[in-house]
Amino acid sequence: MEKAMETMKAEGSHHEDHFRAGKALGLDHRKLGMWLFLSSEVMFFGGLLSTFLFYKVNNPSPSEVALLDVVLVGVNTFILLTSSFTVVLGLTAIQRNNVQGVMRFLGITMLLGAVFLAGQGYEFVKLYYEGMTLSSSVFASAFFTLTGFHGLHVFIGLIWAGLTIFKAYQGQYSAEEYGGVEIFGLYWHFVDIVWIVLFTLIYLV
Amino acid sequence: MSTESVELKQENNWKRYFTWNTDHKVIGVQYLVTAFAFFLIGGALAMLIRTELLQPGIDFMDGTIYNRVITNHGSIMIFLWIIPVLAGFANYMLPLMIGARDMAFPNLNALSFWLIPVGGLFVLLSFFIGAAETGWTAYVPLSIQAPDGQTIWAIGVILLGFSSIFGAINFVTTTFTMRTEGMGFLELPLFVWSMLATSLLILVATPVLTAGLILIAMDRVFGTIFFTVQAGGDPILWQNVFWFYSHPAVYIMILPGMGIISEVLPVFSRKPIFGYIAIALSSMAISVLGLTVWAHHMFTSGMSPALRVPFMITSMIIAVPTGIKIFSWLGTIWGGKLRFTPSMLFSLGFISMFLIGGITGVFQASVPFDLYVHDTYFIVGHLHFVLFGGSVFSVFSGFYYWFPKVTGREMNERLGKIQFALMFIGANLTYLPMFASGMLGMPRRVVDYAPELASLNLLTTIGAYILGTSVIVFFHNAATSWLRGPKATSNPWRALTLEWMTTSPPPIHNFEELPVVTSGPYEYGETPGASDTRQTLEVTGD
Amino acid sequence: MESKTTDKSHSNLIYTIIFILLAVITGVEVFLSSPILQISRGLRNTFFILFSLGKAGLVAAFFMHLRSDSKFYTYIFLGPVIMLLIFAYVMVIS
Amino acid sequence: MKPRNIILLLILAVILITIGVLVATTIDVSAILPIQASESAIYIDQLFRTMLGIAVVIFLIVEGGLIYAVFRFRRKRGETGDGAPIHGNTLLEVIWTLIPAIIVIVISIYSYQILTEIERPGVKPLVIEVIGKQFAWEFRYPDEEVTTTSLHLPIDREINLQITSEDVIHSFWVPEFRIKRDATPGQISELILRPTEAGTYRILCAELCGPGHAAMVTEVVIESKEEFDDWIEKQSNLAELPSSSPEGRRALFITQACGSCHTLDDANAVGIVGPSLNEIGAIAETRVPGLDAQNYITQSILQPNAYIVEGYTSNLMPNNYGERLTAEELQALVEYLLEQK
Repeated sequence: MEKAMETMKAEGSHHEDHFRAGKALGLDHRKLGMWLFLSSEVMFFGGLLSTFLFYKVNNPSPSEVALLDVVLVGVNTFILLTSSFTVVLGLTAIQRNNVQGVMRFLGITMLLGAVFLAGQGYEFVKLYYEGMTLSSSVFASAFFTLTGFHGLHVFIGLIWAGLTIFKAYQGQYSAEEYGGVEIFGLYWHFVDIVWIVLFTLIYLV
Repeated sequence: MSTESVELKQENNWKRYFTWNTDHKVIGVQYLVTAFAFFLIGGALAMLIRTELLQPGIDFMDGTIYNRVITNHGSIMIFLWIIPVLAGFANYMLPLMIGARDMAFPNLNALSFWLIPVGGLFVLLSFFIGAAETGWTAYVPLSIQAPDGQTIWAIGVILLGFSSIFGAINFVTTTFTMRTEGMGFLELPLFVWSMLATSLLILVATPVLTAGLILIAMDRVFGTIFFTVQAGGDPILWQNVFWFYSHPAVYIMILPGMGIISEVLPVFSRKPIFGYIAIALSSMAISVLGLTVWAHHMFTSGMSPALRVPFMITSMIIAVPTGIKIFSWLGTIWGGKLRFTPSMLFSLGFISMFLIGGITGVFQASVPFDLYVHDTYFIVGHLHFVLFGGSVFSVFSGFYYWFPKVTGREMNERLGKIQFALMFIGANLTYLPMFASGMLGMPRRVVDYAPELASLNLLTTIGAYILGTSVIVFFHNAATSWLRGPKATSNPWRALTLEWMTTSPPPIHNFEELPVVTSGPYEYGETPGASDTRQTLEVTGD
Repeated sequence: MESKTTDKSHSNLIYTIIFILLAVITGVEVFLSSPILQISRGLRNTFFILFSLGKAGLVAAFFMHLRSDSKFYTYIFLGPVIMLLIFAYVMVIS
Repeated sequence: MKPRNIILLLILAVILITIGVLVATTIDVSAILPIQASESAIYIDQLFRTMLGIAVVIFLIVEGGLIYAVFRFRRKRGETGDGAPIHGNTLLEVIWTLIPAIIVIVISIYSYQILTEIERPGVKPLVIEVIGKQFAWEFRYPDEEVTTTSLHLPIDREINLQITSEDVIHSFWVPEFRIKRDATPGQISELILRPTEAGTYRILCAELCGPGHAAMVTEVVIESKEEFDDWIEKQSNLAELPSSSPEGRRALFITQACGSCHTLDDANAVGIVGPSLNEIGAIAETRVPGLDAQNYITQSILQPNAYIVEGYTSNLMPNNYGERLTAEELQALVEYLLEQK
């Protein structure tokens, strides 16, 4: 999936302008493609989330809900939000032709993303030792699968961020051509949005 | 001109069909050939099934083997034949039809194709490694207790899902951003409209199946207990997730077919399509409505009774946009100057057979009647009328229609007509008796059945063999025509859509110079021989 | 890219404001979730839902530029979200 | 439109509607329908015939139009011109949008009425528990504490089947009742019916449940109240019989539900998953060289997969009878089977 996104980003530049005569609706094809992909990602998480909600409602497991550490995850949420913030800072940086800036900010994003994953890992291990495992209840199964796949998306985002930084380092981005950064941003913010929703539905409600 | 000949040399290099090639035309051919290969495999399995059912009693397959065969027949025909073959047409034709030089994301396009052989390999492997044997619906808990092949099968289907998602992203983006000058949304050929509707459907529905299959795989591999009933797992959950994709999948498989029909009928009736906007919008309506009907596959499950009625109503309403299409097609041929090429014959065959599939669909949408025929051969008959009489007929219609454009050669019309005759008779003989056998008490997916159903099943099997023969005729025709059929002109059917406004086969970048669209795609009969004047009009327009 | 034409709508100032908003809301959420407070479950959950929708909306509208970009992206994104709501609802009650 | 055409159109309409009405009411379609053995069957057949009537009319209109067009508008030899440039006709399009819409709405309402009819809960219904398992049906009459492998129902009495499954999803279907209901593990689904026609019919499994799916067949017997009471009486006595008596041994065979998979006339068992046990006493020793009848039967009960009779599938028979049966029960069962000559 990540590879596909890469190829999508790669394309546009290869096409001379006459390749896409009639830019209908003033849409940029890379952004449109990314949004379409995100819309299907909505449904992917939708499938897992509905499963989770279904079991949360029909087979509640209060003892395990009690194990969830809202404060820890709250901090983690804050970290992810911050990483989104640094992405947009990076975007404005490159829009002002500041290559160093975009590299620095995306670097911070990677760092924060890594911290988020570490936090999630810590949470999983903690829960595991407290007896909440993949097979301890349907609730637990759904919980680990849902948060796990979100974690996977964050991980993919990390790799992607790395590649974006590398491209920036190669000087592929500038005030005129910053599509790559923006596309990556869309993905990262989406993963952030998903977490905002999950945080509420899993830990708070 | 010299560049032309250079490109033609590249055109003739067959090796590129086995490489990571980003030309949408190469990818289109890769799609088509791969899909037809899987069509042969799936068809062979169908022949096995019908031979086993030729007479009552367990003849040469026991229950286990039989279940493996039907599982792979279903999976292959759906995920590796109809969906890819239609995507193949779209890959080849959609950019040409909107006057683009390629798809929006050529590399992503190549990826979507190459996922298919890989995913297909997994599905086939599942046949040999402990085998998936739960039907393509993979209902839990049966699919949890099934052998390892089930996991491999699930991985294969997930990969194929990614393939169609990436394809859908490409089609929508291409249609939105790469239309040539003057090609507004109301100048889009109806095939493009139908691909738009299909792609949106794929984008929304397919990921849900992916999620569901991941749940099954997790249960089987990582010991989660989503579907362990003793622990509170719920089998109905899987049915919701599965059908949320797999009912829309039916429209994913039929909408492009309807698009092809809407291209073919005007050309061979020499008449504008009747009710362009109605047909275009009905495609959209079907894809939106199609997302809200999935639970009609669960009327007999323990789902909450109150929910059945709303789902019955939405399912019934789907008949309205479908009816609009059928009547519009009738209106199109009405008063035309019909020319019965094989392509046209398959389109007419599509209408007459899809009609039966559609009507029986309304029957099943009615909850009480569904309580009767659900999971019986009535359903098998219905779905084959839709997917074979519908989708597959449209595939052949499109194949005969676009073959000259893709290969630069003409197909043998006589063999084509023989194939149509055999296929039309065979299909009806195969699937009509199924309605009766189902109502008389033949459940779906049985290796054995009550003796009194023998004669009906005999008919079905005979029909199936006729179908098999017709397919052989087709492959013979396609192969010989491709190798040494007469050279085709750039526009043998005097059609007006843009794919005909370039050479057959088209040059690497499709058009010497991008055509400018000055009139709709079906302006037949406007001025005598409009079709002749338009081509020049197009190319000089730029 | 057309977003260049609308640069003013995403300056660092706006981004910062949005970020602070998000951070504050998250803080409030964590605070509300503490069992010490005697708030009825229903009331608290409605707050949580509203908050998360607000946060998601802010990120989408400003960080992802939906506010300034073509409405098309918004439709493409919202369509599935609506489908998801229907699906989740049916699933949970069935 | 010319008045002549209008008249033609009207005549055509009248003909079509008459055909439709005939199909829906008088024409005999029993060739494709099993007999009606319950009230639900009567209702659903009504619905079917109504829909069939409408369907036939639509079918004739479309296919008729298609065939007419094919012959009437075929291109003449050497003709190259185009057809008339007609892009559509709003009135027509509105008509063929509205009429189908009305039709499906009517069908929906009608279907809803039928549904409420066939699912109206009965007064003091006879409650029977139906358990599906790979690959047999089991029926429990809670009041009489009777468990059987074939379903007996008193005629003209409200029946309430509580359907569930032990393992995977099955689906309880009697074509003569028309209706079916899935047997889903972990949940009980209710099926309401009112038998109206005495006789013996097949109970089928309509949901793929594994290798033995097609063979998961048993029978439902609809009989008069008296016959039913006698039968249930007999069943409830079986349990008490001592396994020393022949009847007791037969009772053991029945209560152990062997009959749900094996045919045995002596216990009027009709199962077809496994081989028939008629004359098993005679042929037992011929099956495996070196095993006499007694040992062969014992082995076949305790390790079913040790030897599979030609034409049958392994892993269908539970291999836990070692735990299920006491020593003397096993003894009695083997004895009973040896008597089957």
